[in-house]
Amino acid sequence: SSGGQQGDAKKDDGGKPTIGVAIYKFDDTFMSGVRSAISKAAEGKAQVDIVDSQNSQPTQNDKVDLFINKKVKALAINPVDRSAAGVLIDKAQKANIPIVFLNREPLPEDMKKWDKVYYVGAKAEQSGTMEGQLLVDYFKAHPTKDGIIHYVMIKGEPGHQDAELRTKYSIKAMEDAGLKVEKVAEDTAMWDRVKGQEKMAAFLAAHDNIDCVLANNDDMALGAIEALKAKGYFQNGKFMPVVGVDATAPALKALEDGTLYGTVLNDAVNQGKATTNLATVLALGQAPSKDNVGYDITDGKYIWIDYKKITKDNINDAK
Amino acid sequence: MDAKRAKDFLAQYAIYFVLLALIVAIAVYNTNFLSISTFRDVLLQSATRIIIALGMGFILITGGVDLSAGRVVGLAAVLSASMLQSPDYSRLFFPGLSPLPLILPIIVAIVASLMVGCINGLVVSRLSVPPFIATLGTYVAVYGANSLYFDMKPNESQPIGGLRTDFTSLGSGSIGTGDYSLPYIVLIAIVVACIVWVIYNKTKLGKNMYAIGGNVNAAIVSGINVKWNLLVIYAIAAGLFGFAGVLEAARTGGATNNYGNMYELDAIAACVIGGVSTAGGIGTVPGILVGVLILTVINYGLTFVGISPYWQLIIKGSIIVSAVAVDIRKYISKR
Amino acid sequence: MDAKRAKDFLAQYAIYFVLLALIVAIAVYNTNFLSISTFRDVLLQSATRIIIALGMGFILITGGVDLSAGRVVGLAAVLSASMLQSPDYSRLFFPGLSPLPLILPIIVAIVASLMVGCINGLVVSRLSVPPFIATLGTYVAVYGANSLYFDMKPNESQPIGGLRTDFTSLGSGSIGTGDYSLPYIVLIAIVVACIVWVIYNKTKLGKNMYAIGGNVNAAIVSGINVKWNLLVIYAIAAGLFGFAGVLEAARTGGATNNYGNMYELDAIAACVIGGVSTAGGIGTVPGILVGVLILTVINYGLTFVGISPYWQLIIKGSIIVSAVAVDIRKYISKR
Amino acid sequence: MSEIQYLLEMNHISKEFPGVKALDDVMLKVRPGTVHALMGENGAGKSTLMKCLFGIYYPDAGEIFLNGEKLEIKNSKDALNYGISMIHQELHPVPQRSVMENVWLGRFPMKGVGPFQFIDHKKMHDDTAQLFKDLEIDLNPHTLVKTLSVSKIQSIEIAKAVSFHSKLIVMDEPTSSLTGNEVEHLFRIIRDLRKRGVSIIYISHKMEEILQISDDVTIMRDGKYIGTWQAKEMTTDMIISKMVGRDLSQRFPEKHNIPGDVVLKVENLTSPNPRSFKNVSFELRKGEILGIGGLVGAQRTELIEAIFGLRAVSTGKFYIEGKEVRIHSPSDAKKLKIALLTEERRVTGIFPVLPVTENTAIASLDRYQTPYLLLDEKRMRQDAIENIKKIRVKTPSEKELMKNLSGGNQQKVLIGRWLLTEPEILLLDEPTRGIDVGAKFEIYTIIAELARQGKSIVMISSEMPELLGMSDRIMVMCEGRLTGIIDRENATEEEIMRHATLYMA
Ligand SMILES: Nc1ncnc2c1ncn2[C@@H]1O[C@H](COP(=O)(O)OP(=O)(O)OP(=O)(O)O)[C@@H](O)[C@H]1O
Ligand SMILES: Nc1ncnc2c1ncn2[C@@H]1O[C@H](COP(=O)(O)OP(=O)(O)OP(=O)(O)O)[C@@H](O)[C@H]1O
Ligand SMILES: OC[C@H]1O[C@@H](O)[C@H](O)[C@@H](O)[C@H]1O
Ligand SMILES: [Mg+2]
Ligand SMILES: [Mg+2]
Repeated sequence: SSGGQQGDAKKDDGGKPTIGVAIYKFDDTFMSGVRSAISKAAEGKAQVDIVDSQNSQPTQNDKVDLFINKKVKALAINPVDRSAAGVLIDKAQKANIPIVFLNREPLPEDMKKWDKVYYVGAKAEQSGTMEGQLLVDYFKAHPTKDGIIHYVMIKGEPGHQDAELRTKYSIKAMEDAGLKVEKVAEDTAMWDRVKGQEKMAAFLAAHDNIDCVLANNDDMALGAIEALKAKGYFQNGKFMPVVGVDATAPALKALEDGTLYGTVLNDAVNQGKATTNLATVLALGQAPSKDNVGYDITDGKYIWIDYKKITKDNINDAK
Repeated sequence: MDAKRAKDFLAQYAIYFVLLALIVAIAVYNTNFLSISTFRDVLLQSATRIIIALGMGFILITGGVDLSAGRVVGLAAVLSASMLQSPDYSRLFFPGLSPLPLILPIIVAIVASLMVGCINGLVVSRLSVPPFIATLGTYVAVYGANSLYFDMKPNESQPIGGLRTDFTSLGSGSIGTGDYSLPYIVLIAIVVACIVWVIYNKTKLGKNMYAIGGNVNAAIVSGINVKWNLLVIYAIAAGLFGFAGVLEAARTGGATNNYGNMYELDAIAACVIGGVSTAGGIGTVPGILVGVLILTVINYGLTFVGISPYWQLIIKGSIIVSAVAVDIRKYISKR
Repeated sequence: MDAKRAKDFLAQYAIYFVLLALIVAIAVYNTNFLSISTFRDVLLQSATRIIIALGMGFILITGGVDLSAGRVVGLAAVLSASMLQSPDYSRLFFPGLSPLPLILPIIVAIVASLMVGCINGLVVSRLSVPPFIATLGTYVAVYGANSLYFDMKPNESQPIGGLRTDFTSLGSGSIGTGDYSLPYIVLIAIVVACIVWVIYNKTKLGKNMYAIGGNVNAAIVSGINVKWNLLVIYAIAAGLFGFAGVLEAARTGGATNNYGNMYELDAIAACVIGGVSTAGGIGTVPGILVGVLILTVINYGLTFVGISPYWQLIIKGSIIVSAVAVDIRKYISKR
Repeated sequence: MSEIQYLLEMNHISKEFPGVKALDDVMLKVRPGTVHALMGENGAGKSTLMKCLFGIYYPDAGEIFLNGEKLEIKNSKDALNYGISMIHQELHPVPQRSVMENVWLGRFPMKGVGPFQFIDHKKMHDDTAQLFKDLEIDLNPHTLVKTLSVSKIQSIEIAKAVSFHSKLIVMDEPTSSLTGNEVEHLFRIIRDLRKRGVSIIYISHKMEEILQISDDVTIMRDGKYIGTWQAKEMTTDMIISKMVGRDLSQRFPEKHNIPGDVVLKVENLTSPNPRSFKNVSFELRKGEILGIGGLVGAQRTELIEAIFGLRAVSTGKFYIEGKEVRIHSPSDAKKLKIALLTEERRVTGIFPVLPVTENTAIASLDRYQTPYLLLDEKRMRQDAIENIKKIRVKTPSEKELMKNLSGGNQQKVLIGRWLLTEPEILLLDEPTRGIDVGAKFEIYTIIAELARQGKSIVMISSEMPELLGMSDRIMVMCEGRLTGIIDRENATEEEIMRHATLYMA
């Protein structure tokens, strides 16, 4: 299992520093990838204690209190809400434990609160932008009859920062590229494949002018594809571009099958590895640099791991 | 007098009129709604929910509740999907596993579900733990166990995909073609509903279930083996949840440990909307079916007319409450 | 005879022994557990839950249930946070709003919660809708309304942060310093528990609450205004949920529409573990407190000893069930 | 009687509950083909003994023999299999289900082949119809039980118990909700069963019934066995003195009340339900005891529940001391100093999971309000304790949960509850149902004393002696209509019955 190491936490396992890692939600597909990368990267270097914040910021605060009580040497936090970083930083500062945020970027003013605060991750906006660009490529090659692109948007959990930013920036990217877009329908499918399928079925029944589908993640995109298949798409030359984010295994399969048009790789392996490297260095009381961490550090605080557009053509980049 | 009879009739079948009213309201908004394909979609989206709600019905009628329902759905979905991937898929749960006969993984999934149901039943009947807590325990623990399985190497919590087409066609295939086709899973749901109707109404188990929920002391002093009946009922219910989980995997062509999350809430809601009493002793199969359909029509219809998600929630909440408020009139004793 | 008395005593206070046993078990595993700071953490993490569970207790004792609890927590958290940001924060919910007196937004949040409670109470008591459905309706609708608010321009569903320090210190400040300090919110929870204890035991409302849950028909005949009492009880409970929501925002220094999600489940579980009967009429404040503490100790302890999250779930599920199975012995009527 | 072969022998049975020794070395020997009365005050342990026999409780000590064979009774099913059936004191129907399902619960007739066994509804219906015909019960097997009156439910329980074709039938207060005719009917059934060699254990607080129907009498007191006698050797007074442990020379107290001015006037009261009461008008005087007689279904309960604001009325007026008043809810009624002791204590009376104190005080909480809105619990407890003493409630303490009290003692607590509200008008619906003779006398004394103090009492009763012994006037109803008000001087059983059946075919 890639969960926390079992056994007695008070021992420092041959001098290896303990890092307290709080993931925002354990069963998130993408973060599962990150946490296995964290565990893998920690082997022989550090002892990571990975806990689940159950998608609840208060719970995460509780877990951080617990880590501080257990006197871990560094914290790696994947915040549930990025706005809550401020309070977490205060806690860490009070206990003088360096803190690395990952995957969800705190606001700049919070990052500036203390010098032992770092961030590893991608810009959520970027995933949206790339998703939009995938469709730009498609519609540049296959313009619609009236020149307007009628899209449906399948959103993740409302209020979720990835959901909101992907929704906003994917459309922005299309508009920025000079495409004329028009929303036919938008609804939430809660990141969920089953709901993605059901919402798409209703969209298809209500509207007959849909040109493309944007889903905030791959699971929902795959659900939408199932609904499209039921309406005869992806057979006999009937096609509809569907794009998602995450580049999960089933999504890559769908790319190969030619049902999913494109997705955006969220690089779990490098996010995990960079987090572990950085947190370990901090836990040992060293100053982080490209040499001891292995990644470029921007502004002395940020390690950026880029998203990547994935289509059938560069599928191997995601495997 | 005839006006009174008409009123009684209306009260008695209020919930059916609610369903009708909903459909009419949506159709007024968008006439496209009244089409064969909408009808088909609604049935399709109700199919697995019907199976789950019928299972929940068993338990509610005994006066209990099963919070673990959704987690059992997830367990069965993951178990069956993990063993039914096509061998050429790139990320196999069991690399090197040679293809199994379709039925085997399904049986494994359902047996695992039955076992969870037996645990629920034993804890409730033998240890006298209130059903809420007993099934909250399995809710938590089954999810944990399923996640451990799902997190095993080499899968490591990645969605299970690439399911075999013989399996997925169970979920997406249909008899006949085009709009006039009947999806297999709708057919399955109908068959399950018929069987459950027979159990509720024509078998000893069914009558005992009503008696236990209606007055458990009456059941005991009439010589009914309440413990045994509860065990069987919790097991059957969990079996239905498991079966629905298998169908969910087949229908969506994938599974994660999060499948089925919160389905119990929907199932309980459907039952109560359909006239099942959470106090036990009352409930019918047609009622449960209507309850599920009302929820599906609300969900589908609100998306169909394109109401924004947050407004959907507000409207959905109000409709559910009003539906029950209207329906409950028939029980309010005339004083 | 003395052995029998000892046994009765053990049975009567079983749940306290369960708590003790849990603490001992964890401490044996890791002696560091027994420290002032652990004790403080456990209290701190129980504080808001206690307030919510006590609110839920009101409703469970009347024989009802409130599924909307967690959503009310979220509503109050968002409302209060949105009006209590420091003006220099970069993403203000109300740009240009001049700082309000601390108490005002808190009052707004609690009044909004009370209103939700009144709706629940009215729907349950006047429309005779079963509490499960009535509060499922508000569960869904309140979340929708809260999300609409949260989604307003310019916030557009971004987490609300940058809360004023006079507000956050309410959540993170304490009396005294270092390990021997008492956090404000623990103090607040203790005060709330005392007040609620008085209401349960020393007021007419409290006695009526037990009577309504114990036998609603008898309560009516006894001249209790059941409708009014239910209304007040649902309102008070929601007020407590709202107050807890304000504290959650203060404690975490932020809020989103997802705050409080599923808290109702924890609250009901804590109550039932603490001996509250979901059938109504039975429950005590000390019981509820122990119920909350048991859940917190399980959560905290399992993470503390470093068990992996999924195993934690399996163990947690088993402990909850066992705790209640042990405790319930005292109610099982002797045969 | 030692050479007689007994059908049932219960030897040295003991049973203890926390704080109560419910049974202490009790004996019960029942001869075949006899009716064996089991007598004792409320809380003497009669029901507990029977529950031990029926597998609901396990005795702590003692042995049970049936036909000389030692029985191992683990649950009710075992008891039924041994040929023992029981009519329970606290009725046990499944309200939401039909009459026939209730009768055949646990042993439904089945049809089908192999593993495919289904309920045979037709047979169930026909068997029920036949059973009802044999027992002359007029009920549709398909009716839902929740729509039936207590007395109808009682007849279903009787029919059910009989239908097991048991060797031994326990009847725990089967007549507590039956009126004269139905009791006669039950006695016919019992005699018939006895003729067929069935033994009956018969528990009742209605003294008239005991010597009429029983062959043997076993008496218990405070959980102890007092003795067994042949009924023909006994008189009612002997039984009473053995039960109560002292002599009880009279059954009704002296009355010293003098009815005064009209307190309550009910005018033309009609229910919206066409089958319920119509056009009822009457007056109640200060210090008067007004009995209401009638057969079951006469709508007496509906009538007084309407007066208490529990039921809607379509027309009608209430006047208290000449002033018209509105009564729309029990709290309206309470404000007018009216109290109502309801008929079905389990449904509308007791709070089973609450202590005796709360059960006593619940209708008078305002009495205990202190400044600061808190309740004076000490006084509340004192009142509860005083009440326990005053009407001799048998309970380990005022903290005991109501559900652990014997049926009769629950009834006493409820009477205490309403006395505590210090009402001017008391509406009592079958106030002595399930109450032992000793306690009845005490309750009658209380009623008489209240009347003497100028309180007014309306008392529904299906026990003729009680009506005749206590009332100043007796109002008789039949099918929702008032058929006459008879003065004490002219009141006879025949006269009451004549009015009670006035509109019947
Ligand atoms: N489950 C129980 N728990 C505690 N005490 C009980 C329980 N059941 C009965 N008792 C007590 O045992 C005693 C005998 O009760 P029981 O019901 O047998 O009396 P009874 O003779 O049937 O009286 P009644 O004529 O009022 O029905 C009473 O004091 C009662 O309070
Ligand atoms: N038409 C009816 N439909 C349904 N239930 C009825 C009807 N009439 C009477 N009942 C039920 O039967 C019960 C007994 O009837 P009612 O109260 O009129 O008789 P009663 O004269 O009070 O007799 P008792 O003194 O035995 O209670 C009532 O509680 C009522 O619920
Ligand atoms: O919060 C859950 C979501 O998180 C996103 O980052 C991810 O892209 C989604 O697939 C979904 O898992
Ligand atoms: Mg008794
Ligand atoms: Mg009556």
